[in-house]
Amino acid sequence: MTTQPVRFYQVGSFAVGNRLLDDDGRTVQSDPNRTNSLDSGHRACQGCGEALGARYALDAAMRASQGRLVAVNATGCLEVFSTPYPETSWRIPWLHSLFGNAPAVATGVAAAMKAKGRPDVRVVAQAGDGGTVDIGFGCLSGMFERNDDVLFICYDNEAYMNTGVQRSGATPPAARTATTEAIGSVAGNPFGQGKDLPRIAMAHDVPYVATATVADLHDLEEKVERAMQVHGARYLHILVPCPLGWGSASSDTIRVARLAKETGLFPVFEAVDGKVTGVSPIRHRTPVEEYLSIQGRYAHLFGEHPRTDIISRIQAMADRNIATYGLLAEALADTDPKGVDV
Amino acid sequence: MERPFAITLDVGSSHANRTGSWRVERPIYVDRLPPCNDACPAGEDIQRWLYQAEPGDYEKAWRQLVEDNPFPAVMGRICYHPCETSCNRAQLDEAVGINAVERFLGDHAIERGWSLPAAGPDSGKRVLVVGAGPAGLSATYHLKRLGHSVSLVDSAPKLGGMMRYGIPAYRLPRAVLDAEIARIVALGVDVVLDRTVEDIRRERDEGGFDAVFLAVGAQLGRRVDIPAGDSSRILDAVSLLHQVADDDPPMLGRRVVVYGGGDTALDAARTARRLGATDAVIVYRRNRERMPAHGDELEEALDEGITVRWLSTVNRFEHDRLVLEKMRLDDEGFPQPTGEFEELGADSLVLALGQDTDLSLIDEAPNVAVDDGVVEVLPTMMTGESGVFAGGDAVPSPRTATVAIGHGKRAARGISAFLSGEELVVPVRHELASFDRINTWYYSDAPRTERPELERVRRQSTFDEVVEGLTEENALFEARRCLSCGNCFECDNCFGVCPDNAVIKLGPSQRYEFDYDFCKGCGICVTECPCGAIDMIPEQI
Amino acid sequence: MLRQIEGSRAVAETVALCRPEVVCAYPISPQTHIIEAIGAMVASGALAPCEFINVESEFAAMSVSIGASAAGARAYTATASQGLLFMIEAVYNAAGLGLPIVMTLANRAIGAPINIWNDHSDAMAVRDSGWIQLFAETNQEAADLHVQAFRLAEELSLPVMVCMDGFILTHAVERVDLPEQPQVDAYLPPYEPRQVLEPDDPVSIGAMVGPEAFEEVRYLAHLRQLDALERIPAMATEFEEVFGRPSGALVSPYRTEDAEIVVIALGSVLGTIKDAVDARREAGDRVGVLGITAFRPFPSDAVREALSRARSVVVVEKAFSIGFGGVLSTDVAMATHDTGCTLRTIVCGLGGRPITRRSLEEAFAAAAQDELDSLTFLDLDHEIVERERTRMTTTRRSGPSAENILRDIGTVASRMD
Amino acid sequence: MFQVRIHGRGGQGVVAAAEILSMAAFAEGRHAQAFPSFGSERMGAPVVSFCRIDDRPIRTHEPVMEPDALVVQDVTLIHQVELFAGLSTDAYVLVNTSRSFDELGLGEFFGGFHPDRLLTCPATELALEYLGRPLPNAVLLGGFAALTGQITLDAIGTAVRERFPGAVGDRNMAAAAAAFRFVTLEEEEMVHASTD
Repeated sequence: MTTQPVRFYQVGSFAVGNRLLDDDGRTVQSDPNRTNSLDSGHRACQGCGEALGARYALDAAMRASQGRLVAVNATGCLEVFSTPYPETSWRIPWLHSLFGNAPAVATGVAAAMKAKGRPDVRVVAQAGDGGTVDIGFGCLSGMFERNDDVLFICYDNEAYMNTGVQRSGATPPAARTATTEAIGSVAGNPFGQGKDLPRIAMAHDVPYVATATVADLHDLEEKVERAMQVHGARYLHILVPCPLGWGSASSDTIRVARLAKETGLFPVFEAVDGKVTGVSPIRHRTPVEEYLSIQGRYAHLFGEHPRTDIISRIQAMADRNIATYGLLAEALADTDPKGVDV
Repeated sequence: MERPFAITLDVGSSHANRTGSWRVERPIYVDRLPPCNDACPAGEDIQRWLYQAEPGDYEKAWRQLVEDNPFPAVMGRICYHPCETSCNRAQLDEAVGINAVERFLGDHAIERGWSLPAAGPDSGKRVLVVGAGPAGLSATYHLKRLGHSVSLVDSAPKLGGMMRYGIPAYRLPRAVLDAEIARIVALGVDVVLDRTVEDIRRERDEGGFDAVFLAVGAQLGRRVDIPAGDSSRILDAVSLLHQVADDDPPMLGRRVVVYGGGDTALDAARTARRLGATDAVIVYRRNRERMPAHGDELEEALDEGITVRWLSTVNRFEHDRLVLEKMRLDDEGFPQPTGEFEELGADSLVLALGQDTDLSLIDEAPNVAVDDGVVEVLPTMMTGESGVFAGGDAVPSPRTATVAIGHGKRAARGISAFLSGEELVVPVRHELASFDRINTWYYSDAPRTERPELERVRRQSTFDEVVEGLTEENALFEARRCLSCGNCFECDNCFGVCPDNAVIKLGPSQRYEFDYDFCKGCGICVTECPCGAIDMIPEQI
Repeated sequence: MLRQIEGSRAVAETVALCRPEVVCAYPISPQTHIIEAIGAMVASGALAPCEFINVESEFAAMSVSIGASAAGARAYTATASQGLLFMIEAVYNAAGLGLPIVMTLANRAIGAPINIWNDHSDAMAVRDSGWIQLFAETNQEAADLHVQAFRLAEELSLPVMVCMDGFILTHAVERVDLPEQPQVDAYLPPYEPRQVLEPDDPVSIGAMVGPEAFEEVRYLAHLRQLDALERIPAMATEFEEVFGRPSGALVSPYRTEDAEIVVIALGSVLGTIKDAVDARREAGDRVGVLGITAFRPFPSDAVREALSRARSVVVVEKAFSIGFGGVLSTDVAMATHDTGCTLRTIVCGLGGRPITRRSLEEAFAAAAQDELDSLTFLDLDHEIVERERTRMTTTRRSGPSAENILRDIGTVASRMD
Repeated sequence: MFQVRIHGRGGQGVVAAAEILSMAAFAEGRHAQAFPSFGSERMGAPVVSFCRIDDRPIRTHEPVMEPDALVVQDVTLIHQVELFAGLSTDAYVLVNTSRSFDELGLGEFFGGFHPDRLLTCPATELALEYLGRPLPNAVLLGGFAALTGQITLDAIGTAVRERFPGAVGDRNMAAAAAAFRFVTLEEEEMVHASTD
């Protein structure tokens, strides 16, 4: 019988699972035997994007490394909510040292494995945006420059959430935090130059750099898979909404992340050896208002006297991303589906 | 070696922390009524058989389908598919081509020679079914499955009723009709043809039947008194279609005018074209918006070159020309005469002004209440006369084959309950699965696969089938466009998106359950469920 | 094998014999020669398997060591002064996690004013970090202590810092009897971690510990350091059996048997002190010396024991707690509070100021006459101090003191004004 | 214990000189201790290094305050640093120059010293002749051996070859030997002069 690829409509290209696919074609998360690297019982807030992102990424890394994985963790929400004595939620070997040294500690683990002749054991380092773009930046740059065999994952929730939502180098303009209150002429975080870690990583010419969100599991898992196929310093930047810090509904965590991508505010792309090799295009272009208005941290932009001036500046940022990365290209989503043949 | 105190912790220890206690709302899985199922007059579980068709298990899908309707191939051709009209996907891109998939399954079953489920164990009860149209045949099928023996009586020489004598072959090839009827008869039915029942009570008592189902349809074409010359040729659409079905088409001439605005009028006009008429003109007293005929039927007719004189009535027929009076619609939308007249050349006039039911067979059954020419029935389809049931065009309802088939099923169940002296239990309907509960993101954008049509020219001159079916590929394609509104289809989203791993996957077709020990009640699963099969309810605190 | 060799080189070659698997390097005087030498040995393949990593900061150096040690590798690094302070957060962390890292500290002053020369301010700054701190008197001892340090660290799951005076020892070319590989292998068993990152047996290391257990964790670390008080002498004995020479101890007494005055000090200055003490003995003073090899854990009992017959103790320190006085003195005072002997502190050698035998002799003589102040700054130029004090009282914007003083002593050209 | 202080500038191998001297002493089975005056090493900066030689272990780590011998690798230093601090009149002094002490204007200063312990030696010229580079340190050690008799030329040779393996060592050794001969001749002349 002639077979033609039939795109999977009902289950969609974007759902976690797909009953018409055979097991190895499915996402790691659809597998009942997934590792659950970050296990139940952790103390993350309801709807925590970071908890979700961490399990997504590490489960995928576990599959890619056939379970030979060691994780290093910077101080932050993820560390605090996952390992309060006497309970740990990690099902994989895990080490927490300090806030600013996760990349270096991971380098040490990788070096140890190399010296001990254990090439099978792969090393992941993970930190929040503070531990990545701010206090851990020096160590991270060193790790990149030496091209140490570590996959560094930044779970970006755009502020210091663990300490009570203070501004970080990754906090976007106009966002309200505990240290950039929505008062005064410049309400919220002032517009700056930003600290584009993925680009900075690319400037180190490391073999693999990618961004992802918790809203597109397939994309995220494929990137982890690809990252694990290479050796050397690799960087994965995952946007993980924080209901508490962003003032969004706990049930909207994935929706918010999806909008960040669909507005163009968070470009999702992939770079090999310092060159952008692929972007995940916008499927339904969305104005930034739709993204901003469902987050309490931007509430001051709306209400009685909407700050259309600021909103349009933010829209301009989105438009610049769309232009820079070509985010409106022919939607790959439907040309690269979780398809099945009949 | 003993591990350092407190600094080093063992795997799995966090399970001691039952985060479920944080919850103020809990998610629960629900099943909702998909709009397609809700709209199907035959009561088909459309969503389920689409779901079964998706992996390519056509027999399973077909068997699911014929649970409710023994005529997939017929329905796939002549049903006006209200399911598609109500399909949620229409609000996303276009409705799922349910009817096309149904026809594919029906044809597939005929090719493979699949037979209907066998008759049920003999109940010892005998039921008389009068009329072998869609209602009668459907009732027969369901009665057989319930174990009753059936005598099926019809005045026509062949089974099928209006499916055969009212619907032209170019819409419903006879081979298809015969095949699906044969499957029912094969269940063991006592068929009596060319016999008209005159007195239902006598028939029942002499035949010793325990119950009767009247499905006599509406066979009498309505006539109106139109002044006409002797030579003028006037006939009604029902007879025209009937004679064509009997391969004894009447002479209509070159110019045929059809008077009426229903589907029958369109069938008559399109049939006239195929019988050789160069001009086939429909005269209708209202405008297009108020025309009862189904839209796509009209489209196909216009494609074939049929023309329509809107807002016109036939005043008189003078041997080779009609005098039409122009009408206008009043505020209530009723046509009012204008006193303006025009002429229209015509060799024959076909009246398609609706049909009436011949109820003479219940003259001796005074308990059977009749109103406006049709029989009054209870929800069980039983008439005022105990043990006498009725359905199809003979009862108040839209006169379509699908409705009739639904009547047949419901009547069969009513009769069965009556025979066993039980109360007919109608299953409770779930809440409707509305579009606003759908998370459309997860469904890829996909246009509907249109059924290819024969070249218009061929179609005009022959009775070949107008609309071809789907290939297997695009049937699957179409089936997979179903959103599975309101019912879990195991996409694993809830299992995947839970930050607390509080969803347990129970395995293929077992769906999932929540682990309330750890579910914090964040509600992400609810937001991200594509088909809206999860609700959030307050915790009892 | 006897060698006339630079102290740094001797330490580097000895560390290499200990088969470290991960070594981190970040340059800072005066430890740089050690790391350079190890790097060369790794590059030449003389030391293998070993990962030699040039990191971007001392903070990273200690962090990489933490990761390596937690992954079951024998980890080593070296630093000094500002470098130690820059890594101090990780220094505490390594001890808190109980990771047996060995680090050489080439003792050096801490700025400002920036100063690359030797004193003990850096070691004192991390005295409470939970590391074991051993002080070497000679390059021979510096080399030998590293062999013992790895074994001690790994037995107790505690990091060990071997302190050697910057330049004075690190850059001094002296006779050293270098250990042989078979000896080291016989003395130092392979590293068997108490906790390790292993996919086959996953654990979480570095959990967050609240009030309910933190004090216990700290107390347990304290007990492990107390265990070291038992293990250090035992290891020294075994060391002598294997290597045929005495090396390492909690304390090293010299002529204390009948001493009325006991001088206590850390590190290389002990040699000069011994010369001075011999001289005072000839002059009739009953002086002895007690070198402290193990500063942390502090050998209070051994100190009390050595001072049992002394009436007076003089602590010679290369560091002091500004606004208070001696640091080592405080520990000695605690250890001897019930012995009734008087305690005097001599602060000297800050920022590399030469400690001359002559000055020490004078101080000891004064001590013998009970004429030594309780806190003495050796060879302090009071005139310069007074001049700056005056300057500060007379003019508000008196300028930076360090530069003023340099101008006073004519080391830099005077300001054009 | 015999204590030596060597003065020069960064880049002239002042530290290496003390180190080689200590290695030479070690080669003769004696105890020795060499160390620099610790500064941030930069080309041209005044540098001092020290060496102690003894028959028993050397414990002290103080700088050499009262040297028994002074080696000046760079004559331009004589008016800058306190070059002769702590110097007793019994000390040996070896200065790298082709000029005499009188020509250097030091005749008066050294009046009370033993003339046979004072010597200038054109080490840089010898270095240029033998090594092709102005590195006077090894050369001066040859002179030092001849002047002080504290160490044999052979021991210097052993140390130089250990410090500079191969041809470089050989050439340095040749230069040192030349300096040794030069100093021996000067000494002999001085003896004749005094006996005449």
